[in-house]
Amino acid sequence: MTDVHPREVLIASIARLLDGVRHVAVGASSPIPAAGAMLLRALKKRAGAPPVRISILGSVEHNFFTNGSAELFDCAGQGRVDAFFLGGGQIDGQANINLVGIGDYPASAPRWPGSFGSAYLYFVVPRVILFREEHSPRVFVEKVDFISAPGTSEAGVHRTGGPVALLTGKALFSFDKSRPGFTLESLHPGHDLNEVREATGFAFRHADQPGQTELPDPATLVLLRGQIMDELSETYPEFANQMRREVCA
Amino acid sequence: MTDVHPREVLIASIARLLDGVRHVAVGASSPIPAAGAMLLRALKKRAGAPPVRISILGSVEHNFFTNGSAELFDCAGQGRVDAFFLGGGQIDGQANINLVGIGDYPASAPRWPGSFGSAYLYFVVPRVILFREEHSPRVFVEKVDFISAPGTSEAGVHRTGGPVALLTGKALFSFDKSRPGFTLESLHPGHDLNEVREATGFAFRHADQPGQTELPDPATLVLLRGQIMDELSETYPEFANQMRREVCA
Amino acid sequence: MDLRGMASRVEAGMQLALPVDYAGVSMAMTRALIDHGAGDLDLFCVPTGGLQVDQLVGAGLVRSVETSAVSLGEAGGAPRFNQAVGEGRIALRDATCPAIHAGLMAAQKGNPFQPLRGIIGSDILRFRPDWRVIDNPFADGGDPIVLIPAVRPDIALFHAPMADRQGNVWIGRRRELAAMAYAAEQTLVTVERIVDENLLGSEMSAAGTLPALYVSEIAVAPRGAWPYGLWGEYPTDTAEILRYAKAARTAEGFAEYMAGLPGNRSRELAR
Amino acid sequence: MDLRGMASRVEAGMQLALPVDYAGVSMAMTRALIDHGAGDLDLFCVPTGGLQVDQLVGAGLVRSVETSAVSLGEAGGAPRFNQAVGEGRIALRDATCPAIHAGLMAAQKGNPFQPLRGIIGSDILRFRPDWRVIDNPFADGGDPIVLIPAVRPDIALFHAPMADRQGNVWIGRRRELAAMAYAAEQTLVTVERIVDENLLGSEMSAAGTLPALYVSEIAVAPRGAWPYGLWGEYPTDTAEILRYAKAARTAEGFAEYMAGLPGNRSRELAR
Repeated sequence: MTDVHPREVLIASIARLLDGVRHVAVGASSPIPAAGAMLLRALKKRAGAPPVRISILGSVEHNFFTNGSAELFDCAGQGRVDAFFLGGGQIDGQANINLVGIGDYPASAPRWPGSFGSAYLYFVVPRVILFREEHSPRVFVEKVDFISAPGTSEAGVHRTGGPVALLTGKALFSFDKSRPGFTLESLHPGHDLNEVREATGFAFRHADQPGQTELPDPATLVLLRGQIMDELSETYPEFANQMRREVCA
Repeated sequence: MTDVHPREVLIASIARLLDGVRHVAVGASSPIPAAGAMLLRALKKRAGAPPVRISILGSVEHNFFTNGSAELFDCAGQGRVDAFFLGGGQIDGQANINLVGIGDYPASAPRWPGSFGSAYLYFVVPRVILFREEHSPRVFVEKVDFISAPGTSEAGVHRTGGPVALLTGKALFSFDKSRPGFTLESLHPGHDLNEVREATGFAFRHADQPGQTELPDPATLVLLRGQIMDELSETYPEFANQMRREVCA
Repeated sequence: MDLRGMASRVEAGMQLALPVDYAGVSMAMTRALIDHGAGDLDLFCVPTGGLQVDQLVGAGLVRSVETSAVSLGEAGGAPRFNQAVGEGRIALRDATCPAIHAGLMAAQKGNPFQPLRGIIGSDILRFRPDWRVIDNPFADGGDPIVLIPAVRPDIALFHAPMADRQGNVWIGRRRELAAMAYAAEQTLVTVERIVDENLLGSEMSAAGTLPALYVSEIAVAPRGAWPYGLWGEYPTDTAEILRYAKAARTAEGFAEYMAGLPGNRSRELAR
Repeated sequence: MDLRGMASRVEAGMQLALPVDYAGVSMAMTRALIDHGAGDLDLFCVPTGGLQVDQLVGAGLVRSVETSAVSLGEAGGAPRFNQAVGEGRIALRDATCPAIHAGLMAAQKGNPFQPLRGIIGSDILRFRPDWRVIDNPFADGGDPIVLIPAVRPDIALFHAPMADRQGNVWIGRRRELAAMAYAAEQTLVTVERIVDENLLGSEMSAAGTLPALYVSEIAVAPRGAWPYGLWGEYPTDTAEILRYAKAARTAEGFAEYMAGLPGNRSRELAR
């Protein structure tokens, strides 16, 4: 068994963050969140725990919806989606996310694709995990240029969901909506606090000596490198092949 | 060719009242309205005019909807249903209809089935034809005991539809929403003004010498007794058989 | 799961959503519900009720009925329902078909309400203090419009042709069944049969499939809509409904009819 | 009907509803629309846009885009769209997916608006003066909720596997296509093929069928979604989309790419 691959750390972290969900939805082109969800599903099945349902959007094979592209949002509005992943071209210290672009809206340059369903799902999915591999000051900013979806809402605004964690290529943060703000929970292997502070454009709480992100144990690694990569390759064949190459190298 | 059957007068009247519609919806267990719509469709086809579409609710064979029982109402709300038929246990001089029951609601006795979709369709279908074969003072009352759907609405209430005519076993009335009230247009063969006045619990306008309801011409009768009864018998076999027996008797 | 186990999901005081005559009524469960005996039920008819409502009312299990109509169709009025109404024994929440659908749609969307045109000036509205009228905020002033609050039934109950081993249910074009399931907390489905193929496995069958995500329990009940028909499967047994309509004119006739039904447990136990 | 005749239904200044990448994009009509040349179009993406939007923008036919996102998926940003946005050449109405669906649902129901949770505090709302926030009338006070006005596109345009000779179109489980058709004034559909059987003739095919009532015109266009895929028919030609993404980085590259497309009329005429 080789060393743990950085992406395996991310996948295992996601599986831990999802612990307890019954139904997780994963956006299109999100292989790492999908792999994390699949890992949780496999671990729960092995443990004889209640099943975990995964909906992968835009996938023909894993499309468990039959009412068109509105169904995900209806399903979330009904409280039937326990967890979802959001990212952003910019994410700020209040967990506001920007999927629209840089500069003065509407003439954003660069213009990114757009907000998709974030302005709704961020409000109604109880466990939203912010996931962005690139951990740099251009992504993690003091204040986003455009709020696609706000991290918190005023009292009196109906909100049953929101961000619980931020996972990056360097570290794992939790989010406290009462402050609001992020707290560094752990650093991934090979990264240190100074590096993360420099790469983060907003202030966050942290311990003096932050711990290391928990690594997958050998049994979990076997599952991840075998069954999970097999499952993943149905939807993300290129990602799975790349992972396999890098893990075996 | 035998004399014109009273129900043939009704069917031909309905076809005339529907002239110009593109899409008419017909409730379940409404063989005379259905036959009138089918007659119009056949006449239009013979004349090479634009086609007439007929949706018969509750029929498996003539179910052109695929979005459940809400679709009729959506379709009407979109302005895609040009004509519909409503009846009522009571109908009053303001064209209010009562499908709920007699006496003090909610303890109605007798209780009739209920309002179905009338409280919506009466508002959004441009050409609603009130049809009730029984013409008696217990049906046509001064004021209904329960307004399932009002005949007219105050200015400012969104209303793109409403009653245009009332067809009974004895006569044909038009409805004027500005008064509001009914006007006797014609008497069916065998009925006279005094009889209709006695059988009607509300006041209505009428000519001193009301004309007779227009009878179907021989070519129309041939169509009605042949093709239309064949089409009708797919959905209403017993009604079509009875008509055939009575016409041939 | 058997019908008895399924019926035990229903507790006294729950709200049950039930489909219209022709959409797939789980008549098999009517008898199981009566055997089970949970009462004080609030029935929500989507959008109208018939035999099932009449029998549950006749058995004394019903506290209220929200509906656009209750009838036995060609067999006339619903005798036990109509008598209970006349005697004031059940609470009535009269509606109109699209308002029923609107309440479910609000729940489906996670919304507190759904707007609906029409209704204004109807006595239906007068007796529905739970509905609201607001001025359309997009108009220049005036333009009243009704808002129907979300309806989230405890249980949606219906009968369908088939389910697969993954728990997906084929509902065809009867999409009000999906609307009921989206809106409800639990969805109980009886089916004619279980099929081996995955209903989501082909686009053709998937188009008419309610995903397992929305389905709590499935029980097999061949001819489970009888005496109602089931689209694509069997026609309505009109003679039987007429026989019921005649019998149920009196409470005694109703009791006798129900005791004689196939599947009646007390009768089966007595054999 | 041929594509050219269908394109002639589109007039300058019309609002066109277009489906998401994977739902059945009528790419065949993109080329016909560019040949036809009606401009000042308002595009309404259900709920996001891609290649078709980028090409119509690149061809200078677009006045505004209402969407939750525009991208080429794995091939990255939409180059002609992004450049037009940066230069302020098209009006943007940024939305979020369920708001797009809500606007269509309001139109489907004949309602002036549809409520929607979320959105409050988003800059999307700040730039949508056409949306309203009211206090939920069913709450005791407060509880703001967004109302999305009805969207009634002049034309809904999409591609589907098949239609029958009665004009019914099989859309499978892509029910957003039905929602577009319900809401729109006219619905133009390209299909892979015309089938002889009536799609409403069996409950299995009827479940995924959009009735002819909602369909204005149908044209046959084999592989009409290419380079997008069509569910149950063919996969996306990712290489071709990557080729486009690269070419369309500049206006010249875009023009060259479009001129070289199969089905381009100027090219065909030149043969």
